Amino acid sequence: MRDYLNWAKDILISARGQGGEARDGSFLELKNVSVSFGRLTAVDQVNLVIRQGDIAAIIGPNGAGKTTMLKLISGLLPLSQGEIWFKQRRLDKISPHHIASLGVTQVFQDIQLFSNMSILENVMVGCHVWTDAGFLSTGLKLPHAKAEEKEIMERAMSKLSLVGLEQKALAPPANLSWSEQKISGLARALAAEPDLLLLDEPYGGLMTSEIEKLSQLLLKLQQGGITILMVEQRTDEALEIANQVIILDSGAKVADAAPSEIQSNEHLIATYLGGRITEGGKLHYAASE
Amino acid sequence: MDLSIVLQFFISGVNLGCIYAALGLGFFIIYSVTRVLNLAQGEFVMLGGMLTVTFYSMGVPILLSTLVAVVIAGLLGGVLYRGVIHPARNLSKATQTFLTVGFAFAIEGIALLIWGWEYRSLPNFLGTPNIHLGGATIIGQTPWVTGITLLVVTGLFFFFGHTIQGKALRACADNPLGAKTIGISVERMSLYAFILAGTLGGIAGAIITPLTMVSYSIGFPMTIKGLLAAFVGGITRAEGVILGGMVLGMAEAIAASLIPSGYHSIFALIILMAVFLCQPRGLLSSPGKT
Amino acid sequence: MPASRAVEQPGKNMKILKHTPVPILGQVKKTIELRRTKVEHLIMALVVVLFLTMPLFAGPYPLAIMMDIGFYAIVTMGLILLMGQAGQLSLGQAVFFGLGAYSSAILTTQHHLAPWLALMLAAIITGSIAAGIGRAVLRLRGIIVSGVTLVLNLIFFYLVLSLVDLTGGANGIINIPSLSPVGVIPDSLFDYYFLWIVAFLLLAFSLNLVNSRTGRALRTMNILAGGGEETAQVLGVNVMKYKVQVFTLSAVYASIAGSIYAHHIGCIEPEIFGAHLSLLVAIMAIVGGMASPWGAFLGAGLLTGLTELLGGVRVGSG
Amino acid sequence: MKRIAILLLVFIIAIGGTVSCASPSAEKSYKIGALTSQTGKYSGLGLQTLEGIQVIVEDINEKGGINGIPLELVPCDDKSSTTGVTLGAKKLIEVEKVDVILHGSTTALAQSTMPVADEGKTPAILLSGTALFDDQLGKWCFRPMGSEEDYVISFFQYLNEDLGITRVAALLENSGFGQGFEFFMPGIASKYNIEVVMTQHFDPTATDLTLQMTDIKNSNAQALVIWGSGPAGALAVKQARDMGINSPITASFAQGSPDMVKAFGAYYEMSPSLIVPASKTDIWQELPEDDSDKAMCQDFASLFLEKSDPPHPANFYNVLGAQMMLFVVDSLKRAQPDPTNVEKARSELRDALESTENLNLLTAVYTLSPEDHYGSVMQKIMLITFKDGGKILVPR
Repeated sequence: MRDYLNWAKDILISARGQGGEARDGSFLELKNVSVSFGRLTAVDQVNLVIRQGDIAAIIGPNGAGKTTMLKLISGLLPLSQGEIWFKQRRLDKISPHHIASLGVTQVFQDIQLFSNMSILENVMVGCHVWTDAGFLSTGLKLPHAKAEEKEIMERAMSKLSLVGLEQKALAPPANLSWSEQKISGLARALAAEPDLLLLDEPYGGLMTSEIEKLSQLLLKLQQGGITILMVEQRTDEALEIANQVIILDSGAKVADAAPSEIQSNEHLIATYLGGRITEGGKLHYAASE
Repeated sequence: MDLSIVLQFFISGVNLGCIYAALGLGFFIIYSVTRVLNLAQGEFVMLGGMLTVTFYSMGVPILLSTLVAVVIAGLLGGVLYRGVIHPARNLSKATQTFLTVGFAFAIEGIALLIWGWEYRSLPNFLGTPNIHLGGATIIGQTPWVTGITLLVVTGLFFFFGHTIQGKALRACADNPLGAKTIGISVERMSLYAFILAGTLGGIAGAIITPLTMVSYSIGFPMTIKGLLAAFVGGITRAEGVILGGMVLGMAEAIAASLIPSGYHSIFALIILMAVFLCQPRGLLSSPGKT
Repeated sequence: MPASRAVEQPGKNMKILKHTPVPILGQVKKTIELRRTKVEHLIMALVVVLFLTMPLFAGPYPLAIMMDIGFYAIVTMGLILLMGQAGQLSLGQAVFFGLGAYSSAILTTQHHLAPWLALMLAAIITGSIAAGIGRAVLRLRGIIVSGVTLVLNLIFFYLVLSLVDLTGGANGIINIPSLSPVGVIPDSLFDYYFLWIVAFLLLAFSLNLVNSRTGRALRTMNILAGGGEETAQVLGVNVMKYKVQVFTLSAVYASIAGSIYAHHIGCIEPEIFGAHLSLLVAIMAIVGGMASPWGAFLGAGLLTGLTELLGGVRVGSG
Repeated sequence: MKRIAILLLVFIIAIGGTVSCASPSAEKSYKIGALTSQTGKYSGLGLQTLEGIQVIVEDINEKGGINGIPLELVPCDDKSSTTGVTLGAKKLIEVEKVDVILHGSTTALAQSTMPVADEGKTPAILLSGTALFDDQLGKWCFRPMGSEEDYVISFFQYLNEDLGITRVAALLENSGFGQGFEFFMPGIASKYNIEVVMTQHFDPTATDLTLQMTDIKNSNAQALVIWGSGPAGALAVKQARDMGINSPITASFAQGSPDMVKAFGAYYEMSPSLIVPASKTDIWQELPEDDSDKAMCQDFASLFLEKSDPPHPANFYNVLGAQMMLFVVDSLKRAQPDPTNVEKARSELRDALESTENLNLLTAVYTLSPEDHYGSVMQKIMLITFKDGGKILVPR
C-alpha cells in the first residue's frame, strides 16, 4: 500500500515536473492582470514571468497591491482582467483548492494557524493536497486511509523537523512564539509539497537572529527545487536572497530585474529602497473607463 | 382579481408585517449589542399579553394595564441578562443563545402554573370599531397595531440617533472593543439591550392580544416568527428587521390570497428561502457583520 | 549591500527536501496514544458492554428511555460533526430525522418494501436531498445558516401536513412494520440492540473520522473555533465539498435514527418535523460538548434521562 | 473524554438504580393510568380530560370503590409528543403496573399508544378525534369516543332540514382534526343535498383569517362551517363577523369551550348566533323532562361542579374524560378482577371491555364486540347556540 502511495505521488510529482519544463521556460506567468474593487484599481495591468527555481520578491510601498497579487495567484481573489498561467495551466478560472493541488501554496502574513488543532495536526492538514481518503474510507479506517494517515504523520513530522520544530509537535499554536508560529506555518505549507510557495511578508515581526535562520531555510527550500514568490516590506532582507525583484507601486509594475540591477538604479533606490517612500500609500484611482 | 381582495391583501399584509416587525426588533437589539440570539423573546410577548389581560380583568384601565405589563416584561429582560447571560458571559455565544432557551422553558412553565392553559383575549383598545372599506375590512385593533409599531420604531430611531444611551448602545453594536476603550461599559449596555428587548416584546404582546388571543404556550411560535423577520431583513439593522417583517407579512398575505388553501404557509416560507439564497445576509444589512 | 547568495542551478538538489524519518516520531506517536489511554479504552468498553447488557437487568421502561437516548444521540452525533467539527450551525436536523422516518414509513406501508431495505433507501433518499439542500444553503455563512435551516424545517413541516395522500397529513402514518424478523426475539428487545449497535458503530465511524484527514479538513473550516476558510482553501481543502459532504453525513445519521424510530414506534406524525426537535438536538450537542462525538451520548443522556427521571409520573394530583 | 465516559457510566447506573427501586405498591387497588398531555401543545385538551377522569375516580372511591376495592389514579404526562406517549405508556405498564391506560390527547398521539398497549398486554382506552383508524385498533385498544362523522351529520342535517340551505363554505383547520372532518364532509353533504362551494383551510396558529373570509364573503355560500380545535377557530368566528359575514355559522365543540365563550361571547351571540355541538351535560337544564338521559346528565353536572377545583361546569373534554372512566368502571364492576394479579386482571378487564353491551353513557350508548372496539350506537349530540351570556338548545 505504501509503495502504491509513493508510486502515485511520484506520478503526481513527475506530472507537475513535466509542466514545469515548458518550452518558453515560463513557470508562472501573469498576463496583463488587473483587478479592481469598485472604482479602486488594486492591480493595474501587470505582466510578470517567474522562472522555476527562483526566489522572486515583490516589494513596494503599502497599498501597492502586493498582497492582492498573491491572492490572485492562489485564487482567493478573482481577476477583473488578464490571465494567470502556471506550468501551462490557466489558474484564473479555477478554485483555490484546485490551484493548491497543482502545486501552489500560500502562507499568509498572519499565518492563521488553526487554533483548534495542535501544531502537528496543522502540518498534517498541509498534507491534504496529495492524499485522497474520503469520508467513507477514513470513517471505516480502510487500509488505504490507514496507510495514508501513517504517511501523513511521518511526512508532517519530517517537515516539522526540517524547520526545527519537532519538539513542539503536540503544542497548541497559542503556546508558540511568533517566530515559531511563522515557521510552523511554513512547515504546513511545505507539507503540501508545493512547487511554488507564495509567502506574504515572511520576515514581518521577526528579530535579527530569526531572520537569518529564515533566510537559510528559504535558500534551502530553493535548493530543494521550490520556487518562491514573496511579498516583503523589509527590502534589504528580500534583496539578499532573491534572484528576481519586482517593484510594485499603486498596483502597477515599476521595475522587474535582478537585485543587482535594482541596486544600481539610483532612482529606484531613492524611491523604494531608501525608506523615503514619499508617495507610498497614496491610492490610485483608475480613470473612468 | 377582485378589488376587495387586493385591498384586503394589502391591509392584512401590513398588519401581519407590523406584528412580525415588532417581534423581530427585540432580536435585533439584543443581537447587535451582545451577538446572542435571544430565543426567549417570544416569552416576553406572551408575558406582555398575559399580564395585560390579568390586570385588565382586575379592573385596571386598559392602557394602564398595558403600561404595567410592559414594564414588568422589560424588567424580566433585565433578569434574563443578570441571571442567565451575565453569569455565562465567558461561554461561547452559541451556548449563551441556548441558555435563553432554558429561560424560555422556565418562563413557560411558570406561566402554565400561574395562568393555566386557557386562552385569553382582550377587547380592542378603546373599543375601536371595524372600518369597512370597499369590500375590505380593517379590524378595529389593526390601526393600533400599525400605529404603535410605527411609534415604537420612531422612538427607537430617536433613541439610537439622539440620546447618549442610544448612541452608546450603537457603539457597542458596531465595535465592542472600541466602545470599551472609550469607557462605555459593554455589560451595562447589554443589560439595557435586554431590558429594551423585553419592553418591546411586552408591547408587541399587549397590542396583538386583542387580535390573536394569548396563552402560556404562544411564546415559541412568536419566537420563530420574529426570528424569521429578523433573519430575512438582516438582523444587524433595525430597518432591515422592519422590512423583513413586512416581507414576511406580505408573503403570507399573497399566499393566502393566491395559493391553493393548505399550501399558504409553505409558499410564504419559500419566499423567505428565496430571499435568503439571493441576499444571504438579509435584505438590508451592513456588510461584514453577520 | 551584499550580493545575492542565490544558487545558480535551481531544481537540481531535490534530495535536500526528501522525506527523511524523524527520530522523535515514535515518541510523538506514543504521546498521542497516551492521550487515549488504556484506562479510558477500558471505561469505554465497559460503557459499551453495559449498554448492551442492560436488557438483562432492566425492564422495558428504562429500555424505552434508553431508546429515546439512542435516537437523540445518533442525531446529535451527526450535528456534532456538522457543528462541532465543521462549524456549520444547523437548526434543521429534524428535517432529516423526519425524512428518514417518513421515507421508511412510506416505502414499507405503501410500497411494501422490507423494513431493512426501506431503512437503507431512506438514508440514500435523505442523503441525496440533503446534498442538494447543502449545496444551496452552505454557500451562506455563520448564523444565517441556522436561520435558513430553521426556515427549511418549517417548510418541511407544512409540506408533510399538506401532502395528505403521501404522508397522511396531520394524522401521520400508522402500522409501520417492525425491523425485527418475526418471532425470533421480542420486537422491542431487537430494536434496542439494533439501535444501540448502530449507535456504537456510528460512534466508531465518527471517532475515526474526527482523528483523520477528513476530520482535520472539517476543523479547518470551523470559523467558530479557530478555523479559517481561506487558509483551508490555499492548503487544498475543497471547503464547499466538505461542507456539503458533512451536511449530508449528518443528515444520513438523522435519517437512520428516524427510520429506526419509525419502525420501532410503528406510527409517525408531522410533529417529528417540528423545529423544537432541531432545537433540542442542538442543545444536546452543546450540553454534551461539541469537541467529541461522545458528547452526543452525554448530551442526549443528560437531557432525556434527567427530564424523564425528574418529571414523568405524578405531575398532577393523584 | 475520560470525564464523559465516567459520567455516562454513572448515568447508566443511576437508571439501573431507579429500576430496582420501583416496586409495585402492595396495597389492594385498581390502578388506572391516565396518560394525558399535561404540558406542550395539547395540554389544554389533556388537562381537561384528566379533570374529568379525576372527578369520577374520586366519586367512586367516596362511594367505597368497586366492590370494596378502591381506584388508584396514576396521572402521567405524555408531553404532547409521540416519544412521550411511548415512554409514558411503558412506564405505566411496567413500573406502575396499572390495570388500564386512559389516553387523553390527540389522534396522532393515540396511535402511538396502540403498539405499546398491544405489546404490554394492557387495555387502553383512547380519546381521539378521528374515526379514520378505527379498523386498526387491535386487540387491546378501545375508542368509544364518537366520530367526526356524527358531527358532520348533525351540522349538515341542521343546515339542510332546519334552514333549507343548499350552498355551504367550509373553513377547516390544517390538522388531523380538520382532516377527519374533511374526509367525511363530501359524502354527507351530498346526502343532504348541500353543495360545498368553497373549502378553505387555516393553520392552528393562524392569527389573521381575513383573506379567507374575503373569499368566503365573495362566494355565494349561504352558511359557513368552521372546524378547528383551538383559538384559531374562534378567531375565525370573530373575524367572519368583523368582516360582515351575516350568514349562519356552525363551529366545532372546541369553539364552544368556556374560555372561547368568555373571550368571544359577544361575537357568538351576534345574529344569527353561532351554533356548536355539545354534550347533553352541557345543557341538561334545557332537556325536556321526558329525556331519559336528563337525570344522568344532571347528576354528573352537579357532581362535577362539586368536585372540580376551582368549581366550574363540565365542558366537552371533561365529559369525554369522565366517560372514559365510566366506561372502565362498568367493566371493572362486571369482571371483578383480582387486583393483586395484574396480568390476569388486565386480560379479564379487556374481555369485559370488549363485551360491553348497551352501556348508556354521557355522549352515546355503547355496545362493543371483538370486531368493533368503537361501538357507538347512538350519538347524543346536541346543537346549542348562545344567548344572553348562556347556552341554549338550538330552536328547531
